[in-house]
Amino acid sequence: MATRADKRSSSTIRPISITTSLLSRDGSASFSFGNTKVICSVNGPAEVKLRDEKLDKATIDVVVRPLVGTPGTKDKTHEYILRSTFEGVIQSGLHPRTQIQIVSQVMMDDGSIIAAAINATTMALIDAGIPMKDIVAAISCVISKDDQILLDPTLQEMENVKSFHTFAFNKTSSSLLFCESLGLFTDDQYFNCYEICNAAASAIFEKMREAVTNKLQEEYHIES
Amino acid sequence: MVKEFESSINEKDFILQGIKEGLRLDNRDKYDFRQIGITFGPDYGRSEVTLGNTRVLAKVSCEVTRPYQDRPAEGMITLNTELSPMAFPSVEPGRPSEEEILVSRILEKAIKRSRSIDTEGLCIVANEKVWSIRVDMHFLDHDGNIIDAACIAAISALAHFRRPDITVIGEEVTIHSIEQRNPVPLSIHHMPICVTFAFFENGEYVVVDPTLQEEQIRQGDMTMTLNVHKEICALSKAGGTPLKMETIINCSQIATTRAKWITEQIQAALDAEKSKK
Amino acid sequence: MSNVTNENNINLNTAITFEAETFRRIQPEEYLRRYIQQHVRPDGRSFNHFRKTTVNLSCITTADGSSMVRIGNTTVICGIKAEVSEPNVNFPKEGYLVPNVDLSPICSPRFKPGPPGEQAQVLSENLNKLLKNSRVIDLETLCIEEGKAAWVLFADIVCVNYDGNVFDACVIALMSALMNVRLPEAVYEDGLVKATEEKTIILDLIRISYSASFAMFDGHHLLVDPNEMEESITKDGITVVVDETGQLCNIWKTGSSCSSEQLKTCISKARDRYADITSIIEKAKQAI
Amino acid sequence: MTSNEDKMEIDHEGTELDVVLPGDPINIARKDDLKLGPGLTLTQDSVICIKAGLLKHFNKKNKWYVESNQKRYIPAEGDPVIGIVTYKGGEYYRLDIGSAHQAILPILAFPNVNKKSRPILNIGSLVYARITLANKDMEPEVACCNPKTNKDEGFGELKNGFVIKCSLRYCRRIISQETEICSLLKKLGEKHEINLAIGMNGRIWIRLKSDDTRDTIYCYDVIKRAENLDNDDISELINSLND
Repeated sequence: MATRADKRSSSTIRPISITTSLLSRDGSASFSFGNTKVICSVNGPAEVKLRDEKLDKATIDVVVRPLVGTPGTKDKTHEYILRSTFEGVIQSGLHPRTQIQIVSQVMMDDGSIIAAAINATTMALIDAGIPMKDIVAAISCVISKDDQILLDPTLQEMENVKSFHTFAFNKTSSSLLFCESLGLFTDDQYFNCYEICNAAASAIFEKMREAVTNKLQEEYHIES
Repeated sequence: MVKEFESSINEKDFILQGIKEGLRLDNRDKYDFRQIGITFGPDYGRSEVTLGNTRVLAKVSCEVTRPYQDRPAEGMITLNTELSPMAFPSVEPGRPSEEEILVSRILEKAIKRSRSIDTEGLCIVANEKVWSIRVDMHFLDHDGNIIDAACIAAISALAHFRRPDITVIGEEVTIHSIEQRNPVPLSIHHMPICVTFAFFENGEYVVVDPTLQEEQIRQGDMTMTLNVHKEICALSKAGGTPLKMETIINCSQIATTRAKWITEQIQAALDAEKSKK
Repeated sequence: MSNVTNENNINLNTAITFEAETFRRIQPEEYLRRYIQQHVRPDGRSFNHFRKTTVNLSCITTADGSSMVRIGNTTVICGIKAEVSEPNVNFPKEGYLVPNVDLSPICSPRFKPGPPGEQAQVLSENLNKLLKNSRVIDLETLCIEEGKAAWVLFADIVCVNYDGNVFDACVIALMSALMNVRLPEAVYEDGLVKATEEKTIILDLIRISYSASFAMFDGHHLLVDPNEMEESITKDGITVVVDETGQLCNIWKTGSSCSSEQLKTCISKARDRYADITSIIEKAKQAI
Repeated sequence: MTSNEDKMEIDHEGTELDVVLPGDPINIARKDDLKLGPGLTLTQDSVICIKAGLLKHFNKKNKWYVESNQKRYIPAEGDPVIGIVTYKGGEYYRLDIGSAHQAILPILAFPNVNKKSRPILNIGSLVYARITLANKDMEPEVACCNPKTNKDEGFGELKNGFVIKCSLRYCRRIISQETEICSLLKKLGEKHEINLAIGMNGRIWIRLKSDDTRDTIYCYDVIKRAENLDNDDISELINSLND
């Protein structure tokens, strides 16, 4: 098992750190895989612009800001990914004619940005108390030149690889919500990555549960 | 488009009364700054500054480009200060608001026009290749005085930034990666620091580093940009109540002491970072 | 099929009965569900039936390579224009291939004039990533003189009529236009690029990949090649891109959840679709 | 502390933490006369949780709910709220109560008012009112008098003083008179005479009889700090008040 530059085995995730309620918005959270960090803030259900107003549900507005440079088509695609992934999960029918604004800001970029953004959005929505019928965790992996599946790649590990995959699963039925696979790969490789990332996603859900539990213990001052 | 949170008349009157009696909600003296927190990122040129609850991130990056025709031997510094809906909920992405124009103009004068960074040193091959330094400012949370926090973030990020080392043989330019040669810092002439004042009751009462609630009821504001050698780089007083000369001179005294204190804070954070490396 | 009178075959458990068109407008999802229950789609197609796809090549004389693709009513025109420019300082031996999708108000009232909207930007980004990651063309073959001059292929794709599944149409249009490109001989002499008059050089494409898109309805019905009405109800879906060897180049899935079996069926259907498209393109090639 | 139905009583069901995340299925033994409180919802046959927080239930009444905390207020009928007047119309005022839609305060919703003697409120003034109508499809409505007794019961305009912004849970804790916070407020009351108006929308209005700015800031600071302290810290805070 060729170990990687930072001595990780091929299927270990970089250390995850989650902090919530760090901004003055309704809900905010930061999620990081090692040196990749994304901060996400949620404001809502709040007043909506007349032209975006929907009569039966809340309008979900997503803004993604890159770390360097002005937002381009790459960030517009990330906005589309976040909105389509979370539109199915947020119970927007409970707050018609309102807007739920999600703003995601890249703080440190060391690979797997969209996966970190999806996890940060989940934690920010939980922090804001937005009603959801499920929560979403995402993880990326690459298939390196020598056909090895490396989980949670860093920026360096994403250069000249055979293919790059990002999966997002929901918690209850751990079925696939979002998937983006690029490069050249066979069916078996794809479904291998699917299984590995599915297992990794449940590990991330445990980390999320831990973060919520710690916060509640702090709030209710009960030592576990 | 979420309306900016408006406070009630009761709150406004109370804060104004407090300022008249020299009292502030967070028990600060009228000339005191809030707690400043500066953390540097794992990568070079990344600085996150918290000024009370106001939080700004500055990221510096560089690339090789062709110089402008009229300045063939000078590098370039570009500043991106787009207000993010994270800190300003009522901002429409795309259309810069009036506040954004004011903030970016003051920061432009403070960092670019004040010649704080030596642009001649950024030249690689005259009118062929020069370094273009880019500072991206991200406003994460706004509890008043976004300008001072942004200026501290930009200056500390520029001081913390290292660009790759290069060797030039005639036309040939080789850029060494960080592993090969340790990277080179930017040459910083001086550190311009912004100090913002808010004025109430036609300039009779002055407050330094106003919070968001104080900003909502101020009648005038002034931002002085100066460095530790007591030299004023820029002074922006955009409208608001007319001020007597004595007030401005009095403010400049306060500004110099505050600027010195802030520069010390930045220097301390930089030294702490260096010792950690 | 679409103006079926609702008296006879829609069971009358709902007390009020509507004219079909009003029912579609008020309850689009229910309208579609009624059809799906009968294993048919509102436009008469079965679940696995792609709309009639036609391609004709070099339909724009001023472009270096062009193609027009129609999938049912969705019509997309791709024109490739070659220009010369200086290669990127970090990749001196490589030219550029810049795809850009334009969803102008001509193709559907939902698009406003002005800068490209979110959908157009997402299409351009996904096309760009497809070309870059699955290496359709070796950019070094576009180099004229290392570090000095290289070909830039601007691939502008304009949607003329929007009726759903624009991504498939764009991919077919782009691939067929790339096959249709003819470049002049170009040589670099002290600062100047001389190009011969006649254009004969064909791009050697490493890989030709085509896509197939599916819409997921109520979690378990897979509708192939959704039209605009189906797309607006099911919102998102699955897109699978395969190349001539059957290898996967791209899988893109957004929106509601789906299982891995459904993904497997999509992949196999995408491979069948690949064969149909290549035969259509062959026919188009003889036609010029 | 057994809870009875009518008083809004937080049931201290032991200290074992039952943390739930959105999407967690809740297995409920007795299905008859099940009452689901905030944070839970019924899907086809099972009950799932839609908010993160602590799962609480009263087994006598088979009432389940999730206790969670947030900053954004969702109007609920009967809640006392503090609003800021943002629009003055002929028939009604419009109040910003921190929720998605602004609340409507009809002119007639004041005690013993008639067409002629109108209440005078201007833009930006603070109003303490009770929510009379709250529903997701309509703008919330508030009133400043109890229709049955036609008395203002403390509702109406709040003159000067200051507003503390805090989380919804803190307001619930204060209104439900949890012992520690009660004793803190009583202690504070001995030093300065304060009157408070607690809004369930995360706003607390505070005004000292002496109207002294320094003391008001002092009380503001004590109440704000008590939000994140636990019970024994609060008692420490109380002793520190004496000096």
